[in-house]
Amino acid sequence: MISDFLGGVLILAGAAIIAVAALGLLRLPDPFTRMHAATKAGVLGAGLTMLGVGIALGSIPAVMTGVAGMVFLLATSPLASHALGRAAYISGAPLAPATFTDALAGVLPRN
Amino acid sequence: MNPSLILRTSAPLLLWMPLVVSLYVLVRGHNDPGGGFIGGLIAAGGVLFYAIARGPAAARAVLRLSPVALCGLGVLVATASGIPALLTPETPYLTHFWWFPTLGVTLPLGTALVFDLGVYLTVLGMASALFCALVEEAQ
Amino acid sequence: MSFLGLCLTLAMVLIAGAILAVAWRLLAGPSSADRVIATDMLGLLAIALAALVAGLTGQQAFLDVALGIAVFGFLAAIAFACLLERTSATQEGPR
Amino acid sequence: MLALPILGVGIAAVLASLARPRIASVVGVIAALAALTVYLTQVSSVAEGLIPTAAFGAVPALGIAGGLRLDGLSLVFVLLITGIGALILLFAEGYLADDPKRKRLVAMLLVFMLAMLGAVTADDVIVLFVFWELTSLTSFLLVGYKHEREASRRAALQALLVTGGGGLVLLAGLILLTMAAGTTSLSGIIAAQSAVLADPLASVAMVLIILGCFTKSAQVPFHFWLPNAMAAPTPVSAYLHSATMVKLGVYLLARLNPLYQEEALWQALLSYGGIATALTGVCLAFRETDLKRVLAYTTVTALGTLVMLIGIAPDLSITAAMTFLVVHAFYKAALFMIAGAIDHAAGTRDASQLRGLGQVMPVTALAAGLAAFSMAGLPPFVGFVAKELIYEAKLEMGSAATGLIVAGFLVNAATVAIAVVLSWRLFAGRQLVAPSGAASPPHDPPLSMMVGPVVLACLGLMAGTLPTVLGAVLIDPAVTAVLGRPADVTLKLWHGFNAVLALSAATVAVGIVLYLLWERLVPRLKAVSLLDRFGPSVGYEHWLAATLRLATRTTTTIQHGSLTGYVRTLVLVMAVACLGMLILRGGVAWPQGGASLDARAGLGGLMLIGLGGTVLARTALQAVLAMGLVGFTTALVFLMFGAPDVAFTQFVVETLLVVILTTALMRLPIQGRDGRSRQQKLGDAGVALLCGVAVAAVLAAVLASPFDPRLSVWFGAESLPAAHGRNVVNVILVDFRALDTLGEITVLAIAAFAVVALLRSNRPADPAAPSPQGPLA
Repeated sequence: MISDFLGGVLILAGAAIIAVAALGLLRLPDPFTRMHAATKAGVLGAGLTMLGVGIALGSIPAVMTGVAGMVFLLATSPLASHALGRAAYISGAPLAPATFTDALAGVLPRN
Repeated sequence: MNPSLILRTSAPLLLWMPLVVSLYVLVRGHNDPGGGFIGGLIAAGGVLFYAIARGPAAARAVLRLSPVALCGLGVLVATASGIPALLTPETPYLTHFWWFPTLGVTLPLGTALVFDLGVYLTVLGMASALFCALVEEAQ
Repeated sequence: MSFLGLCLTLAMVLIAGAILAVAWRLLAGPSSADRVIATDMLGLLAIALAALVAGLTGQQAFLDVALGIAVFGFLAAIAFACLLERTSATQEGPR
Repeated sequence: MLALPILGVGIAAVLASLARPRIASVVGVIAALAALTVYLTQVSSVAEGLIPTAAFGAVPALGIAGGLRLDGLSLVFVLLITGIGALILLFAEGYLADDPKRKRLVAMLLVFMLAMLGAVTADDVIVLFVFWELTSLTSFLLVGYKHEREASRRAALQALLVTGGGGLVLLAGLILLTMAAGTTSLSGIIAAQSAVLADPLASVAMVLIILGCFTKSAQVPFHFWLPNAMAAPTPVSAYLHSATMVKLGVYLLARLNPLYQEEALWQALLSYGGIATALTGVCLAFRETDLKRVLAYTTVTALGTLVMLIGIAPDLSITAAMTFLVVHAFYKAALFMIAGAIDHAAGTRDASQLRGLGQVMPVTALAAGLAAFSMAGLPPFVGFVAKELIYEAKLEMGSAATGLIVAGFLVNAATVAIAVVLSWRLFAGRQLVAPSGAASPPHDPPLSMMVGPVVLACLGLMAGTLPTVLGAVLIDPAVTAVLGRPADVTLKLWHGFNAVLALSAATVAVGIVLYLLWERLVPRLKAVSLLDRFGPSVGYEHWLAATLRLATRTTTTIQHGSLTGYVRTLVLVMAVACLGMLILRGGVAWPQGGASLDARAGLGGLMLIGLGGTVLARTALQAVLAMGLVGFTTALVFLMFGAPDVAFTQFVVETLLVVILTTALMRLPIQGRDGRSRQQKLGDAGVALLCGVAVAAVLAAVLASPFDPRLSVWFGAESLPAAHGRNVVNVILVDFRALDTLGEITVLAIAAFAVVALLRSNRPADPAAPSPQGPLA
């Protein structure tokens, strides 16, 4: 019973975080901030959902898969977001007017 | 295509991890979702990542064999898995045989797995050949 | 309805909303970068959905699918990133 | 036993092609003589009516009975083929003495002899057809022997196309015949006469076979290839286009005569076709001065007469046909060789420029005289016997054949005239008239070239003086074979004074008159250009040119080179095929009992959004990514409907597709804007819509038809016990249908080779790039 309750809570949390990430993707002004929302929150949401379902299912392999999924997502998401951010900058995505200074001005070519 | 330092350094870790997953998917394919095709694709994904991070030449080095030769090997292995059926009289080609060695836990080993390995290698070879060629193309 | 069932259906509704939002961003996204990010987010949504379906149906197979998508989604993100560098977002097309 | 000579000649052909020229000819002659002797041993047994047979070329799998059979008719042909073949090979040795490549001709002649022997002794329709086509093929090679000359190449092609086309028509007829008779063996078909005639398509089969024989034996509409085939070297013309190949059609008509002889259509077609050919042959012969072309046209006439004789049914005309067949072979082959000798010695074949050769070429003159008299049908020669029989057969038919008699009279008279031209005009006379261009003054050709004509001329004389021997030994069994029932044949030189003798005397007289007019007739007839503009050969040229034009037009329309065009055609054909089949087979159905609409239907909506995004996308990259959304939704559908394996594959494939497409787009010079005109866009939209509707209709039809669960039930039950696997999808892929998967991965491997080759081919070979390790890198 306890695993159902815990699983349910985790699933709800995960789904909520994903919903917020989607909202962020809609409302945020420029690609870079959207990228943060998508990768950071998205990954956490998906990870929590997997973990929750793993626990809810209860069997050892299920939990193992859930944990493995969570670990893998957390391990690789920084890489993905780094690559995406860099690519977005190089590909010349528009910076929101509110940005004060463009730290990467001289560092990376920008077409 | 000069991928960033982070990608280059993380390349080996993120090559072996998909390969391990793909082998896991391949081996249990007979009972749970998975199998030769999916395993091959995941492994090829890893190779793709390595080709992007370290360049196609490095990816080929990792594969030891050239991707196209891998295809040939795969088809060979798949065909070879039918040989035992050929040897035993009047069993049609490619019927699979099973042994159940018990090393602690009974491990179902069969020529079907060999056939699946053949499929795995072919798909891996085909996809990585495609990717290496494409990445070279993109440079 | 068991508590777990309730959570799952509620999560499903939330994820459906998220899919619509991401789809809109994918289609309308002013620059290519937005579209690539939306595609990456789709991957993540797929993982969540696969996990939810695993929960609903109780089959552990779908959880493995979720793991597989995670691996492959990440690889796709990297591939898209390197492709994105080649395009220039402003001219809306490859250089 | 019967297969022995055929194989022997085949081996000789191989040896001849390897040995030195002189030895090749010797080998050829020996092989021909050996085959002749083998067949001669059979003469006595065939005469008593016991017909040797042998197994040959039976293919039980295809239901081909195979087998060889030597009855009277085949015996006559076989003796002619090998006998004249030996003389021709001997003649060729002398005639082409200075040609280093003549061993190729000898080898081809031997292959031709093999084909002829096979055709005339075949007792199976398919074996007969194979050898029939082999003769056409070898005649193409032989006529085109001097391939450096454009004229001989064109003549060879014309001969091949006409006889080859006829061969196809013949095959159709033969197959109809086999279907009606139920067996492919010729004797079997003839035995099953009632079944064959009862068959509704009997007359169609008969007409097809007659057409096939007409093209082979150069009958009227198809006669034009024979005179053009004179571009071949003389030995070839002497052998193929006088004695053997062109007679194959006559042979088949004679062979099938017992089957069709009572058919009115058969008699009409053959007799009128034959007489028409005879007349045209004679008229055209009077327009020529070139020796070989004159002889070619007289051969056409002779073939016409033969076909006519087979057409009119009574026993006597068949006897006349068989005798005339032998007679014609003798004198025509001899005359052709003589023409070759004259050409060899005097350097020209134009009859008008040659007079009084007798003084310098006495032996040739003698042989020519004898052969010509036999051609003219004068008493001591067997030609006379044949002509008498022809007149007797026609008279016997009484009033019905008055037209035939008159036409026959004219034909014979003209033949007499030409015979006199070929002998008297060329050789008689005091002063020698010959073109001065010849290196040395004309003289008798070497011995090897003289043996042929002399032997054949003497045979004509001998057979004439003692016809009873010829009759009993050769003609009688042949006639029984053709009539299908025993017939008594009495050939005698002297029939006493009666109408027939008067008729032949009149023919000779008119012939002499025609000879005297020959000098003036030829130029006037040649001036009549009507024939040149509307003859069948003109039709042939037009038909050939039209086919070539059609071919180029279809190729350019289909291979237009635009990729979008190819894709459009592919998609359109698929859509039309699907819709067409559904509509025709009335399969269009909408699944009853609407599917329960729950949340999962929302996926359809998402797909439509993706579709909208793809269609409205401004750049190719946008379109690809929007399509990615559609793919993603498909994967979700699989996920929601409980198919983990397929869902995962769809996700992976979807992502790969988008990655690969985007990379490809990087390479393609696609500008942002879509370059198509508005009208093109509408066209493409139409094609796309049609394809969508077609696929939707197919899917609806599938859903509407009741789902047959037996297969999935069986796989579900069997997968664990038989294949030790719970994942049914994978078990099917790897175990139950492993062979299909093996095929699929082979296709994958081939695709990989292709992609690597393509991508590497258009990449500039920059030396800097490390050369790939080994070929398959």
